Amino acid sequence: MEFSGTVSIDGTTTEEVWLALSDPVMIKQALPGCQFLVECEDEDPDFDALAASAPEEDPPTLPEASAEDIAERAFEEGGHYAALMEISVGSVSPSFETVVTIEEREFPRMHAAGEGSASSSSFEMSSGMELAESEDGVDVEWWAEADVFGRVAQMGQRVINPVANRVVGRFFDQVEKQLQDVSTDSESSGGLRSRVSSLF
Amino acid sequence: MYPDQFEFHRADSVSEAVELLADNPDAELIAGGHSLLPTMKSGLASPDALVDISDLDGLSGVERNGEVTHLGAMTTYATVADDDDLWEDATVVAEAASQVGDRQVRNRGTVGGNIAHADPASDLPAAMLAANATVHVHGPDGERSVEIDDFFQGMYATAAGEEGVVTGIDVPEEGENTASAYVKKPAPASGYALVGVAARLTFDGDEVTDARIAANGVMDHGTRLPAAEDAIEGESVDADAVAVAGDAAGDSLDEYMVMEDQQASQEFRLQLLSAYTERALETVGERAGHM
Amino acid sequence: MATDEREGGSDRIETVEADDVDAADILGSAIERQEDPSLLTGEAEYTDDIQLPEMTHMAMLRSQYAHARLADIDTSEAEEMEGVVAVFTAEDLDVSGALPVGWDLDSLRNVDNPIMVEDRIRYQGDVLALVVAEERYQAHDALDAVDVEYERLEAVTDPSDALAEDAPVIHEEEGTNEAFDWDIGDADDTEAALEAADNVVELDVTNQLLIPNAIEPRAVVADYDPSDDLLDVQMTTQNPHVHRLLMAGVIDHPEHRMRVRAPDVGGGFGSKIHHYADEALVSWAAKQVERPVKWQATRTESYLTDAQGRGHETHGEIAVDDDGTIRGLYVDTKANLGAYLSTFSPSIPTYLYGTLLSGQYEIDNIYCEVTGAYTNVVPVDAYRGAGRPEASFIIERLVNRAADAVDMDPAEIRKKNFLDPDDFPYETPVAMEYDSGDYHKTLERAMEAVGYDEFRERQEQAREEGRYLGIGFSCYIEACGIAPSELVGELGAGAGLWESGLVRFTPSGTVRAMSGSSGHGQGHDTTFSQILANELGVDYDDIEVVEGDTDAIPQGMGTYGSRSAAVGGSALVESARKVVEKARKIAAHQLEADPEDVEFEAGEFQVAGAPDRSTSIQDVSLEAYLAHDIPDDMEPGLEATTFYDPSNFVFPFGTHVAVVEVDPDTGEVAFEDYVAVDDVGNQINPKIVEGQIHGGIAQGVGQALFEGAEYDDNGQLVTGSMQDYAVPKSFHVPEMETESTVTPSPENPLGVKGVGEAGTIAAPQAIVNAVVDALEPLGVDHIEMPLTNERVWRAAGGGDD
Amino acid sequence: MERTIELTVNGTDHQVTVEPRTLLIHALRDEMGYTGPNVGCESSVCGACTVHVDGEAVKACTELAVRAEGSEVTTIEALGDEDDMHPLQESFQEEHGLQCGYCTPGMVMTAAVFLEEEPDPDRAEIREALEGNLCRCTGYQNIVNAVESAAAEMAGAVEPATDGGTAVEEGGD
Repeated sequence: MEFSGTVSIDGTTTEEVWLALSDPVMIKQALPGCQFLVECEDEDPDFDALAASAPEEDPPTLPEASAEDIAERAFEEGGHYAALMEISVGSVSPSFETVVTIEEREFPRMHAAGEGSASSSSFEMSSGMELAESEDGVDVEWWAEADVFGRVAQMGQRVINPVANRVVGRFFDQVEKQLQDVSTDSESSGGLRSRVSSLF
Repeated sequence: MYPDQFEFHRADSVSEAVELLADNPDAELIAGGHSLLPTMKSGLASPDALVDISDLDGLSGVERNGEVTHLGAMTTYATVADDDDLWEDATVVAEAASQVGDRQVRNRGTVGGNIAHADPASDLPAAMLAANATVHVHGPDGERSVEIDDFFQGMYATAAGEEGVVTGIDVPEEGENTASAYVKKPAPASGYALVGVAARLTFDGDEVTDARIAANGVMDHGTRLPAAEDAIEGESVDADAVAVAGDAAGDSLDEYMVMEDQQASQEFRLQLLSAYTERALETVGERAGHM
Repeated sequence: MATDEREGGSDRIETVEADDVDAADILGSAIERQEDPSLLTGEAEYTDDIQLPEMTHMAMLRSQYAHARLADIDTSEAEEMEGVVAVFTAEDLDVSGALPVGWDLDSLRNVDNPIMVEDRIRYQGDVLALVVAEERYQAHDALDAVDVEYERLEAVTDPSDALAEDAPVIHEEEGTNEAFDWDIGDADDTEAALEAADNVVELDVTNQLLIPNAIEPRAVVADYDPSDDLLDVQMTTQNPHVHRLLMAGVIDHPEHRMRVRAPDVGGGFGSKIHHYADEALVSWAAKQVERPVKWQATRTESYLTDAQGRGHETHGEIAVDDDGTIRGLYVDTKANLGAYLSTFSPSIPTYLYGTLLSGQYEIDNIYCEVTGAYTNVVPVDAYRGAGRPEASFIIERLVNRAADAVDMDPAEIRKKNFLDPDDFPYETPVAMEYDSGDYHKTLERAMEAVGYDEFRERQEQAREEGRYLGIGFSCYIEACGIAPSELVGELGAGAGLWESGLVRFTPSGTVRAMSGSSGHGQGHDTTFSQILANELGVDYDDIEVVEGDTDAIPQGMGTYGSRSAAVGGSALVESARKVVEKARKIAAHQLEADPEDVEFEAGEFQVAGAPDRSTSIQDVSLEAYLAHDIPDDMEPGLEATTFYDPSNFVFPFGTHVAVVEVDPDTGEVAFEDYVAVDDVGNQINPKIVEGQIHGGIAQGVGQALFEGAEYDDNGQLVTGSMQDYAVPKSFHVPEMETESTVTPSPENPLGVKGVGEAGTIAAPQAIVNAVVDALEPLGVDHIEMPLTNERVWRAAGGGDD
Repeated sequence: MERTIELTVNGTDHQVTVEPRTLLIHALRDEMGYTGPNVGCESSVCGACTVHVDGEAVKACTELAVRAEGSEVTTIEALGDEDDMHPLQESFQEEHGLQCGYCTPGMVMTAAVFLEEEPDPDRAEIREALEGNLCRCTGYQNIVNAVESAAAEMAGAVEPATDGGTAVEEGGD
C-alpha cells in the first residue's frame, strides 16, 4: 500500500515544523494507539522492559516545551526507536511491537523505516517527508509505503486499507493541529520562533 | 479456524452486561455473533471474555409506540425483514435488513449488534441514517439516547463507546408523504455492500421537501450524503434531478477516506455511489408515485 | 445479476428409477443415482467424519511470508501446552521427505520440494512445524505458541516478473526462475504463414490463477499399527493408488504395507489429485505417535495450499485472410508454476495446452512456445480443464478478433474454418489426432436455440435505445482420457495412463466390480453399474461397484482429466466381455455345444437356433465356482481383470453461447441467455452428463466474472477466505439451456468421450466474447478476466485511466 | 473453563461438556456424532454446516455451543432416512441436485425451512433463498429444479403441518 499527501500549515516556518516533527513525544501523541515511543539501543529491544520503564506521563511538547529540550530528545539519524502500537479495529486490537529506524534526517528531509509484529501478523513500513516553504507557511510533503503480512493480510483485507488510511489520516490531522498550536503561539509570543531559529 | 479461549458470561440484565464490560476492558459483547465470531474464528480477534446478552428479556422484538417503531437490539434481521408493518412504516429499514448476508445470517444477526459493530460495509447504518433513527444506549453512566447522525464515528466506532450497550433503536414512522428505499451493490464473495444507498424522501405534491440520503461501504462508516440531499430537495424526482443528485453524491465526502480494496478502487466506488444513488432515488420516486 | 425465471433448459431430462428401465435400455437411461440416499441423509462418511479410538488431531504452522529464510524456530512453549502430544519440525524428519514430480520435460529444472521447511520458505503454504494434540482446538492453539524468526526476502508472483533479469531467484541453486522452455509446432512455417496472410491480429491475455474450492477441504486420517508395520490412510483423494505409490517414497514406508482409501470425497476439481506435504506429514506423524492422527485443512489453509489452476500470460497472433481463412496461429505463453513443481504441473501448460491450440479449426500452421516460471505462489497444477481451458480461451478470443478484422460475423468465420465431419481422423499441426466430430452441427443447433438472427436485430434495436446487448460464441474442443501409456511415457509422464477394472461374479450370480477410477461426486457407482448391467445382462441392483481402496482394487490411476468413463469404463467393459467369454465356454460345455454357436444376450446364453437350450449367466457363475463340471483346461471362478490402455485421447466438443446485457455505468453484466450444445460421444446417463455440464459452466462463469486468486507484491494471498474469493453463488449462475449431439468416439468400446471438464473449458470465452460484443460500440476489444464490474466499467470508458 | 450444557438434537436430549469457545458445529460433529452437517469454510459463507436451531436455519459454524443451551437442534439426519426420505431429499435425487454431496445437508436444511415460509416460490426466490449455501458441483440449476419440484410435491401432499409443528421437526433419529 502506498500513501502520500501534502499537509499545509499556515503561519509557521519550516524550522518550527522541523523541530516539532523531530520530537518523539509529539509523534507518539499524534499516532493513534501508540502506547509508548522511546529510543532503543538496537533493532531487537526487550519490549516488556521498555513498557515497564516508559514514563507514565509525557513531558510537554511544543509550544510549552523548550526548543532545547526538544532538540535534546529529537530523532537522530541512524537511531532506533521502539513503539508499542495498538491498532484497534472494533473487536480486533492487535498490539504491534514496532521498531523504527531513522534512515535519513537532514533538514528539510527525513526518512524512516520500521517493522512491527503482533501474533501471526506483521507489517513493514517506510516513510518520509520533506518540508517546503509555501506562500502562507509550510507544506509538508509526505509519503508512506506499508506492507502487511500474515493473518491480517489474509483475513483482514477488507479493513486494512481503511484502517491504514485512518491511522495516517489521524496522524497528520493531529500533527497539523499541534503545529497550528505552535504557529499560533509563535505569532502571539514571537519568542518561540526566534528560539527555534537559533537552533539551526 | 478455531477461536482462542475466553470466559463466557451470560448477562442477566443490561446493567450487569454494562458492569461486566466496564470491569473487563478486553471483554466483548456478543449479540447474534455474526460479526464477532467470524473475526474470532479467523484469529483476528481474541477477547478475554464474552458477555452474552442474547437471553435478555425485553431486548428483542418490534414494538409500536405511536409514530415510532422500537426495535429491540436483539431483534434479528429476519424479524425486521419479515415485518409487514415495518415495510410500510420504514421501508428503508426493512429493505436493508432483508439484504443483510443470507437467510441463515439474517436468522441470527441482530439489528443492535449490527449498528453497535458499525461495519462500514454493512447494510443497516445507512438505512438507519436515512430513517432518522434514535439509538438507545445503556452505558456506565446510565441510559441515553443518541441521534443516529451522531452515532457512527468511524470504522467499528460508535457513540456507544467500548462500554456501552445498544439496547434498542427507535425508527420514526414515515409520514403519508414520505417514501424510502435501500439499494445495494454487494461484493460478490462476502455479500457486504461495495456500495449501498438508503434514501428517504418527503414530498409536497411532486416536490421533495426533505431528503435523507446515506451510504454504506463508501466511507469508513455509514455516512449521510448532504450534497445529494441538497440536490434533490426542492426538485421533483425526474430523470434530470436524479442524475444531478447522483453526480453530487460523492461531492460532500472526504475523498481521502473513501474505501478501497481489491473489489473496487476509490474511483469506482464513487462511480457506484452515483449510480446507486440514482437507483435509490428512482425507486423512492416510483414508490411515492403509488401513494 | 438478474436471473430470469425461464425454466432451466427447454428439454429438462427426467430421471427414472432403475427398476423402471428395461434391461435393454439401461445404457443411456437417466437413472437416479444410487449414491444419493446416503449423501442426502447424512449417512455418507467423509474423511473428517471418521472417528477412531485414541485419535489425535494435527495442525500445521505455515509461513507468515511468501519468501523468507527460516532463521530460527522455537517450539518449546508449544510443546508444554495442554493436550499437546508432539511438535515436530524439519529437524525431526527421518525420511527423505521430498515430494516427487510425475512429469518430466527435456528442459525441466526440477527442484527439491521438501515436506517441511528446513531453511528456505518459498510460499505461504510451506510447513514450518506441525502439532499433534488430543483435540482440534488444542492443536491450533499450540501453533500460535511456536516462535518463528524469519528473514524476509523479496517475492515475485507473476511469471513475467519472475522471468525478468532482476527478479529474486526462488531456487538459488538453479540461478533462474525459468522452470522450462517448451515448444510445439513448426516455428518457421508459422512465421511464414503469418507473413503471407492478409491480416495478423494480436492479443495479450491473462488467464488468472484460480482456487479449485472443493467444498470439502482436504483431509487425512492416518492410523499406524506397529505390530505389523501397517499404515492405513483414509484421505480426500482422486487417485488412492497414486497417492500410495508417491507417499511410500516420501515417507519411506513399504508400499505393500500401506493402504490408502478414499471415503466419500466432497469434490476435487483436480485439487485432490496431487500428492501434498500434508498427507505425508499426517501419515508420518501417525507413525511417530503411534496413534491415529486426523487433519482437515481450514478453508484459509486450503487457499494457501491447494494447487491452483491456470496462471498464464499469453501473447497470441492469428493470421487471417480477407476471406476469413485462418492461415496460422502463434502463441507465446509464460506459465506460472508456483513455488515448486506439483505432481503433474509440468504437463498442464505444455502437453495439455499447446496440443489443443488447433481448436475446431483447420489451421495449417501453429507454433506455440511456453516458458514455465517459478514464483512465490502456491504450486500450480491441474484444475478442472487443466490446460485445455487456456487453449480454448486464446483461440476463441483470437477467432473473434479475426472476425472483427475482416468484418465477418463471428459465427461465419467459425463455420468457414471448421473441420468437416469427413476430415476425421484429423491430425493437427500440434500433434493431436482428433477422433471424430461434427462441429457445424453443434454450432448450428446452438444458433437456433439462442435465436441468433433475431438476437442481432434485437441487439441493433437495443443499441439505438442506449442499451448494450452482446452475444459470444465458444466452439471448444477438449481432450480426455490422456493416452496411450507408451506415448505419454515418451512425452515425460512418470506414470502409465491406463485404468484397471475387475469384474467378479459371486457364486449366487451377483456382481462386484472394482475400478481404479476414484469418483468424488461424479456418480461412478451408477454409471459403472449401468455399463455392467448392459454388458452382463445382470440386474442393475445386483451390481456393486467398489472404488477408492488400494487393498480391494488391483491398481488404479484415478479420476481426473475426464477419463473415468472413457478409460475406467472401458476397462470394466473389457473385463465384462472377458467374463462373458469365459462364461460362454462354460455355458457351451454345459449345453453341449460349440462355444461359437452359443449366443449371449440379456444375461442368457443360448445355442443358436435352439431356443430351449439355454442357461443364464447366474447359473453359469454358480457352475464356475462349483467347478464340478467345467471344461478340462479351465480354472474355476468367474472374474476378470483388465488394464485398459486406450489407443488415443478422445475429443469432446461443442458450442456454448452466452447472451448478456452490460451496464457501462456500473460494469454490471447480466445474463439474458446461456445455451450449451455439447457432444461428449455416447452418453451412459444423460442426467449425469447434464449435471457435469451445468457444474462445469458454473466454474467457467466463476472464472469469467468473479474468481481470481490475488496476491500482493509480497506474495501474500489477499483472497484468503470465502469472504474475499468469490465462489459463484446460486444467483450468480444463469439458467442454462443444455442440449447435446452424439458423435460416438471410435476409440473405445463405449463410444464415450468424457464430460467432466467440458463446461469449464467452454464457458469463459463465451462470456468474455459476449461482453466484448456488447461493448463493441464503445471501442472495447478485450477485457481481462475476471470481468469485475470495475474492469468492465473502465473498459467501457469509465475512470481516469 | 468447560461447562456442561443440555440441548435436544433430533428429538434426543443430550448433555455435553464443551468449552465456551466450542462451536456448535464441532459439538454436534465431534462430541455428539452428528456428522451430517459439514464444515466447509469457517467464514459463514458456504453454509455446509446449516442446521435448524429452534426451527430456524442457522450456520452452526457461527454459533457457540454454549449459546445453544436449551435449544432444539435438527440436523439432516432427522429429515428423513434412506427408506423414507423427505420430499426435498427425494426431489434432490430425482432432479440430480447433488454430486459430491458435501454441501447437500446444509442446502437441504436451508431449503426445508424456506419452503415452510414460502411454499410456492419462483425460481429467482429459490436462488435468493439459497444464497448462503455454496455448491461447487451442480451449477445450482438442478438444485433450483429440486426445490421447485419439492415445493409442488409438498403443496400437493395430503398431510398439512399441524399446530405450527413441521414435518422436519417430527423426525427423530
